[in-house]
Amino acid sequence: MNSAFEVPIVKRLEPASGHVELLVDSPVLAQGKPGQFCHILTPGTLRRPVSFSRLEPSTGLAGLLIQVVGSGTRWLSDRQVGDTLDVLGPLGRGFAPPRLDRPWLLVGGGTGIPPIYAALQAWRDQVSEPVAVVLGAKTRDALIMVKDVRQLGFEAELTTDDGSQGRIGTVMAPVQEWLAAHPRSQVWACGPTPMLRALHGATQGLSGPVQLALEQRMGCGIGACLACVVPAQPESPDGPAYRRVCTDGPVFEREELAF
Amino acid sequence: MNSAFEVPIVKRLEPASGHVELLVDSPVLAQGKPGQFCHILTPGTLRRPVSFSRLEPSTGLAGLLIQVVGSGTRWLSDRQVGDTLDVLGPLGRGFAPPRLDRPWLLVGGGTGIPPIYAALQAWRDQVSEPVAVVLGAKTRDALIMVKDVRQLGFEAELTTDDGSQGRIGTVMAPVQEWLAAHPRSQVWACGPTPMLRALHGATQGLSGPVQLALEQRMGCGIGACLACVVPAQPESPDGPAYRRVCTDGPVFEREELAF
Amino acid sequence: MDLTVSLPRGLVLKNPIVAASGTFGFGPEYASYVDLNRLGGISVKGISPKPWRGNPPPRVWETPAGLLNSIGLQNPGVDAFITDDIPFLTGVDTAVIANIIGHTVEEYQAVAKRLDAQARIDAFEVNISCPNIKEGGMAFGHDPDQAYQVVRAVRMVTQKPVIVKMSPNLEFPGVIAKAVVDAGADMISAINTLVGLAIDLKARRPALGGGTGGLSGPAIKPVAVRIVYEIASNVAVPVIGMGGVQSAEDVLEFLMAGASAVMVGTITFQHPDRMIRIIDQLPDVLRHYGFSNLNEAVGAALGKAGAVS
Amino acid sequence: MDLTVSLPRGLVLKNPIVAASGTFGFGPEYASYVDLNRLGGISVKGISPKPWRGNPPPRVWETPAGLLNSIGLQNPGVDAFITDDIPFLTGVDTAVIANIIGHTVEEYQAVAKRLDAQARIDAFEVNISCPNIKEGGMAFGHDPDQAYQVVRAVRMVTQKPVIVKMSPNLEFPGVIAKAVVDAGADMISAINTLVGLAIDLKARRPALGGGTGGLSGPAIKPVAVRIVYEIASNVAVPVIGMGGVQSAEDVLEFLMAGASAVMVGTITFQHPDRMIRIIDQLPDVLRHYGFSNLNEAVGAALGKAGAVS
Ligand SMILES: Cc1cc2nc3c(=O)[nH]c(=O)nc-3n(C[C@H](O)[C@H](O)[C@H](O)COP(=O)(O)OP(=O)(O)OC[C@H]3O[C@@H](n4cnc5c(N)ncnc54)[C@H](O)[C@@H]3O)c2cc1C
Ligand SMILES: Cc1cc2nc3c(=O)[nH]c(=O)nc-3n(C[C@H](O)[C@H](O)[C@H](O)COP(=O)(O)OP(=O)(O)OC[C@H]3O[C@@H](n4cnc5c(N)ncnc54)[C@H](O)[C@@H]3O)c2cc1C
Ligand SMILES: Cc1cc2nc3c(=O)[nH]c(=O)nc-3n(C[C@H](O)[C@H](O)[C@H](O)COP(=O)(O)O)c2cc1C
Ligand SMILES: Cc1cc2nc3c(=O)[nH]c(=O)nc-3n(C[C@H](O)[C@H](O)[C@H](O)COP(=O)(O)O)c2cc1C
Ligand code: FES
Ligand code: FES
Repeated sequence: MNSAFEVPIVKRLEPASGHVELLVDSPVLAQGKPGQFCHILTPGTLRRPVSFSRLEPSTGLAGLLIQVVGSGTRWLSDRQVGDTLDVLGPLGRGFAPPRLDRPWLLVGGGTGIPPIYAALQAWRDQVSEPVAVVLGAKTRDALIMVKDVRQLGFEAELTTDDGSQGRIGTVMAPVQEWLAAHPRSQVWACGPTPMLRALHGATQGLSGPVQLALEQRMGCGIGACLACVVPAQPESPDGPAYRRVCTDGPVFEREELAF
Repeated sequence: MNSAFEVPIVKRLEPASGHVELLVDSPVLAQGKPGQFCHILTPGTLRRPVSFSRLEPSTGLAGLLIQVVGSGTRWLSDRQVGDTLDVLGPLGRGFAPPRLDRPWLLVGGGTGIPPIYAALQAWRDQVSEPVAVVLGAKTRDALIMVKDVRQLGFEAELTTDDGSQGRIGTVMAPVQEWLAAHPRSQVWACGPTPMLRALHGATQGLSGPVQLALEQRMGCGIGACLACVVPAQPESPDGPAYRRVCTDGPVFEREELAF
Repeated sequence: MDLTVSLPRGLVLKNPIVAASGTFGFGPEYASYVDLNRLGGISVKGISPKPWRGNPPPRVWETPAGLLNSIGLQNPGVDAFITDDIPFLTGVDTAVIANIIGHTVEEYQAVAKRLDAQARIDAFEVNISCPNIKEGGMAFGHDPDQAYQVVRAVRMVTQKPVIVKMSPNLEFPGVIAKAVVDAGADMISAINTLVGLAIDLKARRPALGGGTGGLSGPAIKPVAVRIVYEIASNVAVPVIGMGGVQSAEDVLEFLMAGASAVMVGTITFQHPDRMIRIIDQLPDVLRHYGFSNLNEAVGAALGKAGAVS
Repeated sequence: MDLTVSLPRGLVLKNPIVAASGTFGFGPEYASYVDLNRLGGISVKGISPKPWRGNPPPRVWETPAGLLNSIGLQNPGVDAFITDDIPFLTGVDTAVIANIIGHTVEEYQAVAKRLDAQARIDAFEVNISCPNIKEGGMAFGHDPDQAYQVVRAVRMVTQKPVIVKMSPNLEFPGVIAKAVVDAGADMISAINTLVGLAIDLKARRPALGGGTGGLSGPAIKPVAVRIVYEIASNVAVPVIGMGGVQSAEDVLEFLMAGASAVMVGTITFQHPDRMIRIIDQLPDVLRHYGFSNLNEAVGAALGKAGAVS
């Protein structure tokens, strides 16, 4: 039987201002898949969903990289080594692993970068085709885990809205260029909704699989309350169907969504 | 201008099971009078009123002796040396000091004992007539501050409901005996409502002043909300008038009350 | 201590703790977190004759000690429920309560009729109090005549126990309670959520996709206890209380206010197994407050004037 | 940033933060904790023609993120208010709002008439929404005709601004709001407390001496924001919002929901000077959310469909 359980924090990093990464010692969580998340108890009425930023099944470590945006993430960012977190997880549908015969395109925006890193970490030995990693954020400060990605041996193309690091603008310019050059790519992406919407458009007609990891406000986190829905296919005359980010996602195939 | 202020805890004692005494370093509070209280911020929606158990104006220390009965007192009992408390105080009307020409009778029941101790501590140099101190509680465990009272040089007559220490029964037996022998006594008392009601009855017609310190659930603690009332004189045809424990009390003259 | 609760028309709960509708899916979702066989019962997600899409997201928003939701009763409809969920529930040893919803009297009746034939359904909970849909839902619960019609229609097609779930967004819950009892309700459950609204300051809009939402959680407990107390004082049928239950003490508070059982909702999102802990602790809490069995506690505070010490 | 609020009939507040009636006495109680001159205004404790005794204690009880009270409008009556309190208030530079109560239409009118002559009273707040008294009080606020009568009677005896304080224990606050505006109300304040009840488990009785009580504090904020939003959407007069305000962000939430000013109550018991902190922080919070002045924020979330990202 599953249950909420306590995991100890064994390392606390401050990768950028307003961001904290907590490494927890939990073989159960470390078995998670990139794109999956855990649902963490905070003082509020609801748990907070946070994706895995790292998954190290061999050492039993999992990472949670949190950007402070409100009361719950502030509380999380104040946790210290030795404290424990009360978590449900690993939850949800993660990224499908790469097909060996297609180029890779991984796109991460802001707090969508950590799951992309986790995917690269998990799949780094499976590279057989060209790989592009595009990471974007509003400003240089929010462009997290760039070093970690490079340490895995991947190049990363960077963008910031204000040009404070990498190319100025969104991830879409390098993405479009790559797709033009590598139309058979498979795509994984995680980031803010506008970015995913743009990618959804830009990948129309692509032959390879496109996997988009979404966010939505959550209640239960395990499929029971229908809080966390996003508009999905099939659209009916009344409008789109609604599917759950917590169990049907967070990762959806492009075709499943109705942006 | 007054305000809520933070006072550091400099000593933490556990005088009996389920009881904690916190000594705080606060010249302002230490200027308080026995019978006064402070209103302490806890995680709940309301502050918690706690009487002074000690007042040492010379060292700037004040004591707060708390019996754990619910969430707020549990939280208070978990505070440690070095933590601070957010308090309003000293608040309310304290005990009037002794008249020199009358015997003293001080009666404390349960958590009503600390203010009695604070009074003895403040007035110990003013004794010129016979003094009786009667302390009662349900059981031996709740008979707090007995040693402290004795250390001040006072004898204390003890009672417990179950006879586990002192005489079996309530404080009323020794009280009645003393009053029979010393009808000119002045009386100070603090304790549960039934005890005060019994004292109110037993002191009818006494020539000396009788001061009773009451408890009531409080809102503001400073006289604004009219939450903390007790039935008082003058009774009208509709029933008693209501007066505020926080500012008209906690200490009332016997004649002011309508039990 | 025996925690069994015997309710009208043979409805028996192993204990007074029932999962509240809409917070516990159809059962399987929490099955890997909670031993369902230990629960007093499960009130499943509201079921309509045809699938309902529900409201646009976002559908939840946190408030002080509370939760606003605007799910809008998304559900796959009664046919899918029978095909996909009843088989699972058949393997579970707890009371199953079908929460039913409709836009019209006929729709409520249609669901009840379909499910009456299902042996696994132990009782109906007629939801005339959902604040999150435009037609039907709460409207039925606000008018004694309409409330009567809906309950009457359901009563006509089933001999199973009928519970009617009441709205707190009423001036006189007692009036509606009497109407539904006249119409044949065997029990009343209360309360559904309070209508609330929050603003997303950044977006400068109501935070929920549906605009207003239903407020649940500890914040509403005093309102819930008041309504349970009022209903229990006014009608003779058993009441199932809910609204903000977090602990066995909260359960006791509802029992003393006149509830025969309670439902537990929002807290499950924080603590999936809290209902089990409550069941485990309830006997000790009852004893601690001087009750030697469950029934003694039911209504123990009813008819007592306010406390003056 | 200029925080001045200009309201009908020349009522001007220095800033939108007003102490809520019943939580701030008549002014002097908090005078040694708060610089009263910094407040936007003070709504004094409800005033009746003759002294009222109020309800039996206990009168307050803590609930999750909330407070139940059953004060029962204890007050010394309008004569004592004029003799004992107006002189103090005359020395204070803030708007003084007289909250008035009565058992009958005539009683409301009598208080208004007496106080109309007092230069220090800047406005009236007609309380037709107190849940803690048997006759009058909330009853007037639940019936559009009676609400109309009371407000009309007050309107007839004063040219000062008249605010009407609304109950949240209503199905359709918009209906009452319209009735009182028709009767001549210049503004509406909302909300008064929700009816609630708690059980004292040890005593096996309702915890408050009055039985039921009024629920206030952060717990009720979503209900309050909903009602302010609804009233502001339905009537053209300014609304003064309240219910659970703790921070400048909460103030902004009420403003965006359509309130022109807010009242602050329960939190003052925890933090006597919180209103001052809110006043100090409000300009930064407005700027943070992109508003360059106070008026821009008022109603900024009105008429916006629910958010879909
Ligand atoms: C599947 C998933 C994975 C996520 N992974 C990460 C991650 O790896 N790192 C990270 O920093 N953030 C991540 N987020 C976003 C994170 O959950 C929110 O930032 C966080 O819940 C905000 O909580 P708060 O109390 O600080 O903010 P508040 O705004 O005070 O939160 C109020 C409520 O809104 C919800 N909420 C607010 N923002 C979001 C959001 N963007 N998505 C969902 N719910 C939200 C909160 O959970 C809470 O219930 C993820 C969200 C989802 C759904
Ligand atoms: C003037 C005064 C002086 C006091 N002095 C002391 C003291 O020196 N030592 C001590 O241990 N206790 C004292 N008390 C009682 C103390 O305030 C309560 O025990 C305490 O508030 C209980 O809080 P809780 O959260 O633990 O209990 P809960 O029962 O969870 O509290 C719930 C609410 O009820 C109120 N409440 C509960 N019991 C009482 C009570 N007996 N009197 C007033 N309000 C109550 C709480 O303040 C709170 O608002 C005093 C009370 C008053 C009025
Ligand atoms: C997310 C959510 C969905 C709900 N859906 C339903 C529903 O489908 N039918 C129903 O009768 N009540 C529904 N409710 C109301 C609950 O059953 C319950 O009445 C309410 O939440 C109060 O209990 P609580 O405070 O323990 O959650 C829902 C509540 C929540 C929080
Ligand atoms: C102890 C107390 C006494 C109150 N007395 C009155 C009153 O006399 N007149 C009135 O109109 N409202 C009264 N109220 C209601 C408040 O003015 C306010 O409407 C309500 O508490 C919601 O605001 P809050 O959550 O900020 O406290 C009282 C509230 C409390 C807590
Ligand atoms: S959060 Fe409850 S279904 Fe997804
Ligand atoms: S506690 Fe507010 S008047 Fe005494």
